[in-house]
Amino acid sequence: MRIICPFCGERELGEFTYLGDAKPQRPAADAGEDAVYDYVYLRDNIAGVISEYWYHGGGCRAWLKVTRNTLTHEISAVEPAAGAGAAKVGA
Amino acid sequence: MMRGDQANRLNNGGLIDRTAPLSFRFDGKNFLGFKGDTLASALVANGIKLVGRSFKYHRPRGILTAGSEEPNALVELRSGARREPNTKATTAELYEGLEAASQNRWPSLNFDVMSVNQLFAPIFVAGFYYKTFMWPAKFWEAIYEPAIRRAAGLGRAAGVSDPDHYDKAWAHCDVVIAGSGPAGLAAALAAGRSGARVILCEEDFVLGGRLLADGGTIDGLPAAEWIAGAVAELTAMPDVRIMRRTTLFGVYDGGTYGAIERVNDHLPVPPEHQVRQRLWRIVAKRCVVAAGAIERPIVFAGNDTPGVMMASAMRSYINRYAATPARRIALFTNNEDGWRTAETAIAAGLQVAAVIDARPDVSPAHRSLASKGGFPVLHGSVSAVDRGKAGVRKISVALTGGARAEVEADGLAVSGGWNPAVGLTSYHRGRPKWRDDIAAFVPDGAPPGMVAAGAANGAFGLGACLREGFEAGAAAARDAGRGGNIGSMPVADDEAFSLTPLWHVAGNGKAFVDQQHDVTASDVELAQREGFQSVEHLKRYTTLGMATDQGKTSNVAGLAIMAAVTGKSIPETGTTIYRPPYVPVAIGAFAGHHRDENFHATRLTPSHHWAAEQGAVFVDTGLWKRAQWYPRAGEKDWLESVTREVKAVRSGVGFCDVSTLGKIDVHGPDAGAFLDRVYINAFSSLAVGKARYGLMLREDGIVYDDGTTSRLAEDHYFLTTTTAKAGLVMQHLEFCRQVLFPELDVQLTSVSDQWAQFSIAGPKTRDLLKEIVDPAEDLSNEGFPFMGAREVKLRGGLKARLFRISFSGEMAFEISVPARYGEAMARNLMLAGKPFGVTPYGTEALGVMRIEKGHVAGPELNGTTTAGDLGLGKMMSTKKDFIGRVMAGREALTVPNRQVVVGIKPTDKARRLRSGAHIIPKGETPGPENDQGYVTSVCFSPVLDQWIGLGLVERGRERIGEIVRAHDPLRGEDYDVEFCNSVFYDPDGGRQRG
Amino acid sequence: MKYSIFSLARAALSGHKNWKPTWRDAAPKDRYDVVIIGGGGHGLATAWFLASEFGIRNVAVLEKGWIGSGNAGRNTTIIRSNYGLPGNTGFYELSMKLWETMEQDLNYNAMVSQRGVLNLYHSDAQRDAFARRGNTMRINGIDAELLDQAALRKMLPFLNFDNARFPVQGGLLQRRGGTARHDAVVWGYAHAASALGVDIIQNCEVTGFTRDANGKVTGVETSRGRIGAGKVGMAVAGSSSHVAAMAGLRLPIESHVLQAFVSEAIKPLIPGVMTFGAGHFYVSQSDKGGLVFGGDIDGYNSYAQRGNLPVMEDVCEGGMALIPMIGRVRLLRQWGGIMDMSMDGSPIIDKSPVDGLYINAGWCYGGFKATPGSGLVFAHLLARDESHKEAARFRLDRFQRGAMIDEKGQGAQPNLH
Amino acid sequence: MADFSWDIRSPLDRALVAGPYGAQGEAGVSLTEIRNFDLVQVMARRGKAGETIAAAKARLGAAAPETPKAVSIADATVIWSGPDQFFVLSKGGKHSIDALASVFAGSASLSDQSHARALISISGDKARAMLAKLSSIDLHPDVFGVGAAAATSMDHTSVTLWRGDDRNGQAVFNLLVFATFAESLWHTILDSAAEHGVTIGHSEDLA
Repeated sequence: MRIICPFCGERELGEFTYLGDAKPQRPAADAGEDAVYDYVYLRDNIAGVISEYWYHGGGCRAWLKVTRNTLTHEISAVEPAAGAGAAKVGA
Repeated sequence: MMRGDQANRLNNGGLIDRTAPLSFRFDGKNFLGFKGDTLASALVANGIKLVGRSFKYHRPRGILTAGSEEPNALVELRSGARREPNTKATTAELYEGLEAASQNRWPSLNFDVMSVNQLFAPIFVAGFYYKTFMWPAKFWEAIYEPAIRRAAGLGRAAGVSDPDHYDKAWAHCDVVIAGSGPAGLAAALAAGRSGARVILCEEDFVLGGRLLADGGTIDGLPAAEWIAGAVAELTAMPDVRIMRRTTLFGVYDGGTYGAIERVNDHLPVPPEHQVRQRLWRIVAKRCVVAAGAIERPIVFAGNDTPGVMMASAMRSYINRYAATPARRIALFTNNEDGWRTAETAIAAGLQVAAVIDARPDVSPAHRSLASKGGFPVLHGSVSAVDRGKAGVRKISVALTGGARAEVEADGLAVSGGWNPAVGLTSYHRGRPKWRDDIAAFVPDGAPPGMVAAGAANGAFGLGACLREGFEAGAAAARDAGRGGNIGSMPVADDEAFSLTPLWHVAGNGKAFVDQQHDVTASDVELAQREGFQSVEHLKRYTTLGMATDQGKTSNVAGLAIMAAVTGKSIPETGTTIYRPPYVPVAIGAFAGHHRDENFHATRLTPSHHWAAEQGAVFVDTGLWKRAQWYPRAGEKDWLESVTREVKAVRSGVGFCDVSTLGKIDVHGPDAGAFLDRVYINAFSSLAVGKARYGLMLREDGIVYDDGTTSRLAEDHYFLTTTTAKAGLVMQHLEFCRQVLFPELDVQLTSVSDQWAQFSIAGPKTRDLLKEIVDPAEDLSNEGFPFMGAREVKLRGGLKARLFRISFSGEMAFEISVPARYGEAMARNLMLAGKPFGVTPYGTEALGVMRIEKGHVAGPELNGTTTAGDLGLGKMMSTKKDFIGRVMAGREALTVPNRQVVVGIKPTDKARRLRSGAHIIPKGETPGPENDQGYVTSVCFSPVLDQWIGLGLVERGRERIGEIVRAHDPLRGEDYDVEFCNSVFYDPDGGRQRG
Repeated sequence: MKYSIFSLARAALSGHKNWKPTWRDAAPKDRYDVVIIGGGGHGLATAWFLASEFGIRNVAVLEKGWIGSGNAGRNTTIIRSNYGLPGNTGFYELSMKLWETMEQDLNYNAMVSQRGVLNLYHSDAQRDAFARRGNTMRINGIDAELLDQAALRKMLPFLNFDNARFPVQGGLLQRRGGTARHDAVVWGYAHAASALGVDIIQNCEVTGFTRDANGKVTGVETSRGRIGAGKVGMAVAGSSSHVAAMAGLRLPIESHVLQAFVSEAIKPLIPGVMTFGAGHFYVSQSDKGGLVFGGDIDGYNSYAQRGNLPVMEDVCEGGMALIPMIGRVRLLRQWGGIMDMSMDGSPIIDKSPVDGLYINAGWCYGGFKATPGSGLVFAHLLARDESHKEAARFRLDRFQRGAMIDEKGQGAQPNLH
Repeated sequence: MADFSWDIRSPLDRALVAGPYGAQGEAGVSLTEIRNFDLVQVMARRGKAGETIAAAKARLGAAAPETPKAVSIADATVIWSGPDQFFVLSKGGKHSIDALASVFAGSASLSDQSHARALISISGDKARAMLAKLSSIDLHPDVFGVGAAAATSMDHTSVTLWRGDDRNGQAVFNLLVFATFAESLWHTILDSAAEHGVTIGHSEDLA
């Protein structure tokens, strides 16, 4: 697998570390135990296109949101996590 | 007309260098061959027909093919530590001094005791083991299985460490091409001319593919001349790389291709500084598979007799190697192409005994060839082969219409048609599709970026191969964005094509489908009878196609026979899943440089070489080498050294390189707020110039890591992690920063390698430090209190960071200097500490002192413990949210009977306590219901003069003073221990604050 | 049809023309007491135990492809019961005991070979963790031995003791561990279950559940029509989330690829099963002579059933680091299976929140060794509606309660288990 | 009072043996360790990318690269190291962290990495062939030209690689590696280069 890092360009798998499904969102502090349980443990785990977190730890250290098909491994989009490249956001 | 010592070598022709004779040994006998030979061709030239024994029945076998699809001619190549079992003689390039031995026979190839197995063949049918050897149960491991194991297997591995080197490399291109036959060369020409970066991989040591054996006319030139021209043109292109002896074996995601280059396998040993083989990962925008096709056998009784050979292989030996597998050849074909072997034989001056053609008609041209050559054309099929001492002797033919005939011959060429090499195109679980017109499977799609061309795509004519290859090469280059002028396409005529499918000729005697695994046509029928009708069941039940040739010559025939007995069509029956690698690849090549001490990288601390000079014993901690202890002359064991080091620290002063701790700079206006969210305790409230112990949880509420973090400036914290988790914590913090809390203005950098950090501990620490630190710095309790942290100036002006933190429980500081001063720091600490008896100490003494102080470390932070389990529950802030807060509150993580950290010491002070011993209440019989915990960490405490430890024990903290059993059946021990406060030493902490 | 050397000899006289199918290839009936989705080892074993232990014979096993086409036919055939945490320890030992009598129970030779499973250690910390685990095993009545380097040098002189990056210091040995012929396990259970009346229905893919007004599952929709069921059990490693989703459930599971490799067949070289403690590599040698080996999962969610190159390299690096004599042995085949990785690395065997649907899932890469035990406890759950005592901790709600069974201590990060 | 000497040692001090190595004859690979440099990591703060770049330009006279590039100016090289980040590599303290602190005050966070890395310069006919064994990135001159930079990995270790100005018509690759990995990676580099013949040296001067 090769991932096109939006900062570095196309790189091989060994430079990246996988985290998992990017769909679950960390609940707010007051969301309660069920919401956090859902966030931490439950997964759609679909066979098809999912959005997921990868870390370019062997390169620029950006966290990336990768859109990938779990059946074919085809990657259709890669975008930086919200806080990667944050110096360019409006202050 | 034959050459003396190579009786079956033609005097002329072939791509061998007759000026370069090479001597070699096979089964202890000396032979001669020529440069340009394979081992197989040299054996053919020397009249050797019997080269191996089969897997199950130990039947004598010869050479069937001339390529990497060979099932039979497997040898042990080389000797000693370089012995390579199961090497295909058909691809082993001959070199001076080559040694090879036949395998799977004892005592000799001609007389093999195990061939007695053939007598039991009526019982040794497919799946026979599943039906027997069940009783008595114990006999399987003791008797049956060892016997089966000894009989199975093929060659013998060397049994000693591989002395050769391997490496791995990356290559990048627009177009990678597998195969350099007409399609591959045409593809390379088109792509290369267009300006593309091209890699052309050829598994053979000569370019040309089938052209080398079958010739032809291309652009009006003889094939050899055309190849030479094409290769010259390609070689002149700077961005075209031709890789001979290189097999493209697999396709992986993202256009990455695996290839194995046999860099020096054609030499007796690799030259100095060179590798034997190199693994290539080729990253290509496009791939053209021009890997050709494999001629397939026809299954008939006796088809495994030495002397039966694929028709195309026979042409290869005669034309390419000028070696004659037989003198009087019969040909059994069901297609037009097979006839080329008759033409070749006649041209080489050999006799053709007969052509047995399964088709109803034979072309007039071939009829006239037969009458000119004076041999009969028999319409029918081979039904049996009569074997003499030297292999094929007489062939029985069942003629169309029912009559029988016999043909005397010493070689039988067989052609059942061709199967495109669909491996590479199918490795992403693609299934090839059936084409009735050629009665073969062809690729049906391919992994992204890949296309098959030529014979690999079912285009068997020479003209079609060139056309498909050229067009595929041009299209691949275009897709890769290259638009140069591709010039004119090479042109040749297409041969006539005519084939009548024939897979299996019914007859008496064993008819082999998978020759290497001894799977017969009746085994396939038996599998069907027993319900193993799916092709995958067939494969697994009979082992069809699972041998070292990966079924290249057997799979399609096997499923065709299955289709026939189930009454289904071949496409309905389907194929098994194709799996890489395309050819077997040495495990050493996949490992490359990463073996022995280079298995993983090594990290060295800044004072490593100094410690080595001191005679330190090093321990592997992750990738680090750390000084474990510093033995002194006369010390009898590690314990004596470690005890001395601990005593020296506790009574005087010692130092230890702790640079392996992860060190992270946390910068930015929101650094404090950020740390509040990742630690369970607060850091925004930490004053500048202060350090604090922090604990972080995973989101599931379990403890992740701990360490001290210091605030060096309003917007700058210096965070430390454990050695083990340094990289993971950095990744976790970056996740928090970039994904979870992007609104915070925080910057993170690892400074682990920037700082050499030393712990200096013991009551005389301050005395020592005063020698090192600039006298203007106030190190008094008031000027630098416990948990203080700030930059200081050293004598001579160097700036350092000083932290008053203690892992040992003694008065202690940690001092950091830029890493290139690390070695000087160690020397200077020795120098400055000399008056105080300074003692360097290693990780063992560090560990002893942390256990004496009851500090938790790796064995307690084991990924299942909570802050409460570690006795740190009170640190959890209730005023803020932090990672892991909610899940940490779950029922089972907060119940009172959890296993928690407690101190443990044997009641017998002379007893050694061991980690991993379990805790059982007194008077109970050990069992799962009363297994209450275990000992996590132990040490010999010089202070207490006994072994002590920490444990995770049910309700441990409530049970101080209770005596229980430490149960250690693994080591045959069981003794009484007492629970005690986990802080064994200076529980009030007066020493570290003093 | 009783299998033995005598039946073989008799059959040989008639040219093996009289063998009957190993199992009946059944067509679906309208209704069964129990329908099991998944014709792998676990599903077939469950059916056999339902029929043989619990007297429930009106059972169908539905398989979307051919039986054994999932992970039962794609694993490295290791059996062992060397687990360290309550829940796992007792269950895997139950399974191990069933392995020990399987062939006689089923009248089918699955080549269960107790050649030993050895986990190597390379540091004091690893030794201590193994001591903890080994003692747990012993306390549970399971065999375990802690060996030091000297013992290993005698037993396995070919390991890289002297030139290694992470020298082998010792190992934890379970002599009763070993291997079994994976396909034969499937065929053996099919053979025996079929003989007791279980319908084994191949090429029958479940496409949905039928539910009554109360939401109770009453059967399944399949590619071969609707099939009614008193209860439905799913044992569909690699498709657990997919099948559960048909009933509206989300599971604490991610699917990942685990690769395995086999070398060319060679004469006996490696005696038992061993795992490298300083890298991702484990190996055994099959009766046919191939080295069967593997390592870590590829590390990202996948249903692609094929492996990547970096992990293949990583595994071979581990192999060469541990056993440098295998350098010239050739890797013959590489394949990938889909592992349903649970959030704590341990399985789930429980009633689902949907009435009538029972779950057997989340085996990570440890499902093969569990086959007989899983069959027995799942049959128990289906037959009695309560957990078998050795499966009492494999509850689905354990994640909500915080009662994880996390042998590796990696938390809710499936690719690290 | 003890007489201290604060002598500096490069992390390759022991491992590097100047002279020829590997195959005999014309060396295909030249390896030079560059010692004693200042290396400052500049990380722009949230929303301050523009200010940071402007500050760098004002100080160094060159815009800091926002894509994987290395920019050489008279007395320093500015090397992209990640989103919103770059290194300033220099000699002699002129652009040390103390010197740069005020330049980026308020716009960027600085981290001193001078001692955290070793710097190796690689050139020679076979430099690319050797690097192909270590680096997974494409170093073809059309792809990785003069001034190209990459934050990447070699031997599973993070490195910063950039192509400096050609020397004697040959490409020069500069490699920053973590100090504690340096000796290990050095041996791997030597193993990779040995077949081509190597000439080894060290220098105090930035290339």
